[in-house]
Amino acid sequence: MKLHEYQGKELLRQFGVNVQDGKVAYTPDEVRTIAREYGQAVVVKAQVHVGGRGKAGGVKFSPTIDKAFENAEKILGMDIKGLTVNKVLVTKAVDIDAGTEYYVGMIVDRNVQSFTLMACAEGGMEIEELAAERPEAIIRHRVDPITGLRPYEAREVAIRAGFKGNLNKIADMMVKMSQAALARDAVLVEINPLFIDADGTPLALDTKFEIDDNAMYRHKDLLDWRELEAEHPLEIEASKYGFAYVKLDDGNVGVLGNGAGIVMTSLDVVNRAGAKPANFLDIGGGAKAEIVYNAVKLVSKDTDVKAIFINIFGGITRADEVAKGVIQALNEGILTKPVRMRIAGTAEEEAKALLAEVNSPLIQMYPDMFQAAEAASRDANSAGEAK
Amino acid sequence: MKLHEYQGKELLRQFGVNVQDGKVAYTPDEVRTIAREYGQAVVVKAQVHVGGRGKAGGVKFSPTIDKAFENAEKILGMDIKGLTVNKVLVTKAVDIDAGTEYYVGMIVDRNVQSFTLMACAEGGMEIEELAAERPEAIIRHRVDPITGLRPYEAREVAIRAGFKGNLNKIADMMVKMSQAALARDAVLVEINPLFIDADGTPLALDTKFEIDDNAMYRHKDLLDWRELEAEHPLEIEASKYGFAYVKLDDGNVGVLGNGAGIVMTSLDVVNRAGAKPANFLDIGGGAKAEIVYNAVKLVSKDTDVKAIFINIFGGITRADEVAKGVIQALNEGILTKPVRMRIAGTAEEEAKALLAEVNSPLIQMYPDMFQAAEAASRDANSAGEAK
Amino acid sequence: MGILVNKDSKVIVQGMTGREGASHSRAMKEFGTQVVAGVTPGKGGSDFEGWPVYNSVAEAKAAHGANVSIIFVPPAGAADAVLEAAHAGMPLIILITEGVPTIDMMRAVQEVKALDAISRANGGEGVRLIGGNCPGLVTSGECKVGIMPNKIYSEKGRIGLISRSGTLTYEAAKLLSDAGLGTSTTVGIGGDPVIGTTFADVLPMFEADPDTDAIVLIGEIGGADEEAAAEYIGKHMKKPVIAFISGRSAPAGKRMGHAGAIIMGNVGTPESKLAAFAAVNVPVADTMPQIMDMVKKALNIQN
Amino acid sequence: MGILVNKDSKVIVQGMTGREGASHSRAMKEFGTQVVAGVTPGKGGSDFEGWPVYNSVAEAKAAHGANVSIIFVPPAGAADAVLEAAHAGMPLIILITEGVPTIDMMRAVQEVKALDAISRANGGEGVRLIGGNCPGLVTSGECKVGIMPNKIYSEKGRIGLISRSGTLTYEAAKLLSDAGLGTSTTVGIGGDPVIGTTFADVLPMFEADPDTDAIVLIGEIGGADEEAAAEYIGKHMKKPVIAFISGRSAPAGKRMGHAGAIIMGNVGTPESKLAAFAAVNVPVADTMPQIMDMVKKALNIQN
Repeated sequence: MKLHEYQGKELLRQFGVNVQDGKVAYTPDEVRTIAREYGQAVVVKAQVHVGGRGKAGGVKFSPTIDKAFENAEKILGMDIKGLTVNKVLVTKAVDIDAGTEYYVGMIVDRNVQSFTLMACAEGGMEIEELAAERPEAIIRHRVDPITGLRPYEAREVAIRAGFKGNLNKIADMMVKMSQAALARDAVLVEINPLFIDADGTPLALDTKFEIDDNAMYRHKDLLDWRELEAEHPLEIEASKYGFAYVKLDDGNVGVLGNGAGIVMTSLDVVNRAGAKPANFLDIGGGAKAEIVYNAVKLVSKDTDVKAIFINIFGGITRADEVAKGVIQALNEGILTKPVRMRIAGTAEEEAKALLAEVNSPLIQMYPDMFQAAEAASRDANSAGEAK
Repeated sequence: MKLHEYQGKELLRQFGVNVQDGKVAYTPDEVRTIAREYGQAVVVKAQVHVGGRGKAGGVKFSPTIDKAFENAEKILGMDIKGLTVNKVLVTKAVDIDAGTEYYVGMIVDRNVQSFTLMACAEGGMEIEELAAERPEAIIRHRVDPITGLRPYEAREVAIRAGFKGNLNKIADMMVKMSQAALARDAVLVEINPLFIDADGTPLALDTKFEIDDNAMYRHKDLLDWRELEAEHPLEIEASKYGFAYVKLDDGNVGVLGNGAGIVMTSLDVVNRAGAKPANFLDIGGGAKAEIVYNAVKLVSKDTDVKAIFINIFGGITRADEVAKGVIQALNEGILTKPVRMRIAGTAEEEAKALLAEVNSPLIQMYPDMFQAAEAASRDANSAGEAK
Repeated sequence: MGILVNKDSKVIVQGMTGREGASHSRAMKEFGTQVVAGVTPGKGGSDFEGWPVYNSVAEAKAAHGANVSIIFVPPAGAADAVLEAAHAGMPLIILITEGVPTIDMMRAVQEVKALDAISRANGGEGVRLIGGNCPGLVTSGECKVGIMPNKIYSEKGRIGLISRSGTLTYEAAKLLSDAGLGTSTTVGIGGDPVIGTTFADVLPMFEADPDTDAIVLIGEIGGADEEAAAEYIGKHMKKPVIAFISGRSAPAGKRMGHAGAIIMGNVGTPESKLAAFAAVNVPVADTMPQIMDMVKKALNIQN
Repeated sequence: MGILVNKDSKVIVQGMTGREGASHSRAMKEFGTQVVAGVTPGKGGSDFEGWPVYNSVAEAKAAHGANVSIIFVPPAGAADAVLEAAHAGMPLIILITEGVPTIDMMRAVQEVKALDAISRANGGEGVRLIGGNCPGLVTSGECKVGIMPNKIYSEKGRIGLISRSGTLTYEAAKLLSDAGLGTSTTVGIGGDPVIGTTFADVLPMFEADPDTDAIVLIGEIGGADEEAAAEYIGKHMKKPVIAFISGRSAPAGKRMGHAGAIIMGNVGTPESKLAAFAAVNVPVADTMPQIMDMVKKALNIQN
């Protein structure tokens, strides 16, 4: 679960990290009130779950109260990468020239089977860009997942990264960030920029914070922060069914299968057949007819989808249950797009018999995944041309 | 820092331990209100920092509201081992026959250099008694101080101890108790009795909770719970000076020295000389005249003290500073009891010269600790006889 | 023989009395696996379909001399179940559970590795965790400790199979079987970012196994386990290895079902994995059927 | 030679620039100890009375080949300072600080012991922590890494001294010196309940030291370290050991200055300690001067 900047800051503040003052506002009037209260220059920052807000004009320095109001009017309601801005964070502006900007972050790193702490003297840049351009500028340190980051380690990292300022305060902040990350099951925490003022005191100006979805059961107090409207509507619906579903851009073939690996490979096969997958949908192992029915219903709702490719390798999953689910969707009039299926394994013959009974051109079985994918791709592409 | 039952229960509750409902009251009227609110039999329990409240009549089952009021009148104001009861905990009474009482606790155990979890199927008894009488009934398990107690360990301990009930719930409770202990720097946590009802659900009926004084700096939120009036007045005063001071019963010789070991040995030497030490007072290393002055002032206030034995082995501590402090006390009229000193080491000659100048029979230096202790003991014992 | 498990393996099931644990205990028994007991805290002393159930792994292990444990415990208790088995001295632990919090896995994996090192330093057989979020492992025709379909593993073959994906493993095993090659041992290492055993851990076992002639490695996008495997192969492997990478058309930044299947920045891309295998002359199949051709070619088997 | 430290020991001081650190750095230098550098995070690169100051132990160790670190860091950072030194591979770490939270010490001691085991398993020299809340250690006439008065340790002798108490150690050392016996090495193990090194850890070093003829052990009430020492002596020691126990008249349940000096229930009583020493024929002195007589008797030295 991705958190907004203001939410991430709140969590860090709870663990004692020195975070820049700020308040959330939903209207330009509220922004004006906050700016007046602060009585100094502020920054108005769009709170949306996408990167690159700044470049898109979603972050604006506001030297006066009127300017803050004006900027809030521009930013609120703005569309950034398909998401509408409906709230902003108003923070006290900091005189960047009176200090230095750095980067610190902690991510789940499968290569070390733990967290990696990253620190870089070049703050403000996206870490991915930096990693691509000047990887040697980023100091990396494995954090022990049992003990967490210790002060002496934080000091060593700060020294190696070339941070200037009060070494103990900086290390203390990194330790507190690590404590927040471990206690809140973060998969990613970034403080970027980390501002260190002329006195050497660190201050978190912006943050990213993402929590492990598998661990949300122990962070029930944060469930209110989940914003379903920020996700694709079909992803929200899929999560209700418990499907692993990802909407993919520019696709025309709906893809579903049983198991992440087989679905990933199904995407590849559709690509190879000249069409584009419109989604990833794993119905899981041992799915019954109703689950298949729900999956077909979900994929059918996607207007990008012109044909559906179902790829099942039956072990626990029975082919006849898959067939039943698809037939139910057909009977209920939900299924209006061609379904091209490959269902190998258990109860394959029963499935064939059921489909033969229905005998609809919309549902067709193929002996292997390539033929099924090719048929679905052909159907999808010709439906596109027909438009 | 020792916590009251209700405070310990509050901490355990914060970590999710199922704790018996209860409220604190300072007057019999408040007790009546709580009993009425609960609308059932209650137990009125004295909240004082001593063991054996029950035997002393400080814990009373109260089947009716009137009985609760009556018991509160008896208990509030009661003296238990020298401490006045000024508050009680009123808890919902539990039908003990409808379940079983057990013991669980966690203590700092130097022999395993960590915490030891203790569990025993015989609840309600003092663990010290049990440890003396039937040590084999207590199951002991070292808790890793880094990871804390894990559920599987808690289950193993519960099984070995012969706990009957819902194994997972019992283990979960033990894990939560361990989390509270580690997070709150406990040196001792006990849940005794731990009541397990007919459904197998555990409930903490009584608790002991003691926090490491060295770690209080990270539990500032609990400082309000420190009750100075519950300690000996001289111990409170000593803590202001930063002295390690312990008031001892039935003593007549005030003892002070530099270092815990030398003071402990000084107590032994006084004992051997036929008197009784009235206190333990460590002035620490490198003490200046003012510290010695404060120490002498403190010990002089103790009416039990008839003579003072000062035992200094000077390394960092200068003998002349010790002499100066004692002389200051004499000059200010604070010192009215004989001081018998042994000050070996640095600046011994200067100290002798200072004392020769003062030439008071109240202050005498001796070449070794035995002679000084014997003189102090003789003075103290004869002062007692003279009375 | 194969690797890790064989007909002599004695298996306990942690979470046997749950829905998944029960059905797979039956399926393993049908396969021929020696399932000796179950563990369900609170149900110790009871009988489950003829199996004795214990409150703890230690009790079950002591009573039956078990040397493998398979875990079907729900996510919140899964890492604890792993630690219980590891501290009880179980040499091989298979964690099937999907959805375990990543930090729990980090801690469990680190602790299991520390216990493994201590055990080996003291001359013990070590402790190995496979998974989580994995289908388990099977030595064809001998012993299945996992959730894969029995049918495709009934006959012994001579190809070792390692995979991050469950269903693709079955697919590959079926194709190998249909092609007359068959599998020696199949190890599903799991789709999570933090797992107990990686490709590079399993490869040396296959290299040393006299019943394995070649290895099929089924990787996917995300992480750098394939790159680490390629490096190991280049340095240490004499037996042929054939690779397959799924998710080659997945976009960056999107998690493809498996928690670990995500391209983050320039880490985990198919390009990197293909390049790593190319550098050590490991052929990478574009489609699964191609795998069979490549295996046959590597082993000089005529079609 | 003595044990643990000698004239070749190179010592760094963690917390050199603080009040205590500074004064004891000077005193150690006066004693003749090779104090090579200081460590104070944030003051790296500066000079303190001629000593170079570093931000980290790793830097100081690398620059000077230091093999001992003494810590004067305040309680809240003391355990972290221990871990820093231990992870930097410092073989001997002396923690002087009093008042460190017990849980911090539990964690640090456990981790140091794990690092020690790993180091030794890999052929390294291990990692040893002495203290906290201890006066340090000194090999008479050679090297002091502690806070004891210099004067009483200027001349070499042949009696090893181990103690839980600071001042009693000085007292004993003075008496040994005055009696013409003198000390080889003196080790103050500290008065806290959780410490890095116990009596039983030090005894075998003295047993192996050719410059030590007998050992004086100064215990006190609380815990069971004296009992453990007695057991070790009974099983393994050939050299005579003379014991002394302070706090014999202290009441139960009261903490006598040292965090560890407390009789809890039936644990830590003087009776138990006296009985343990009696069982292995270790004489226990009633007063400190008696110690000298007992040592002389054990070594057949005429008064």
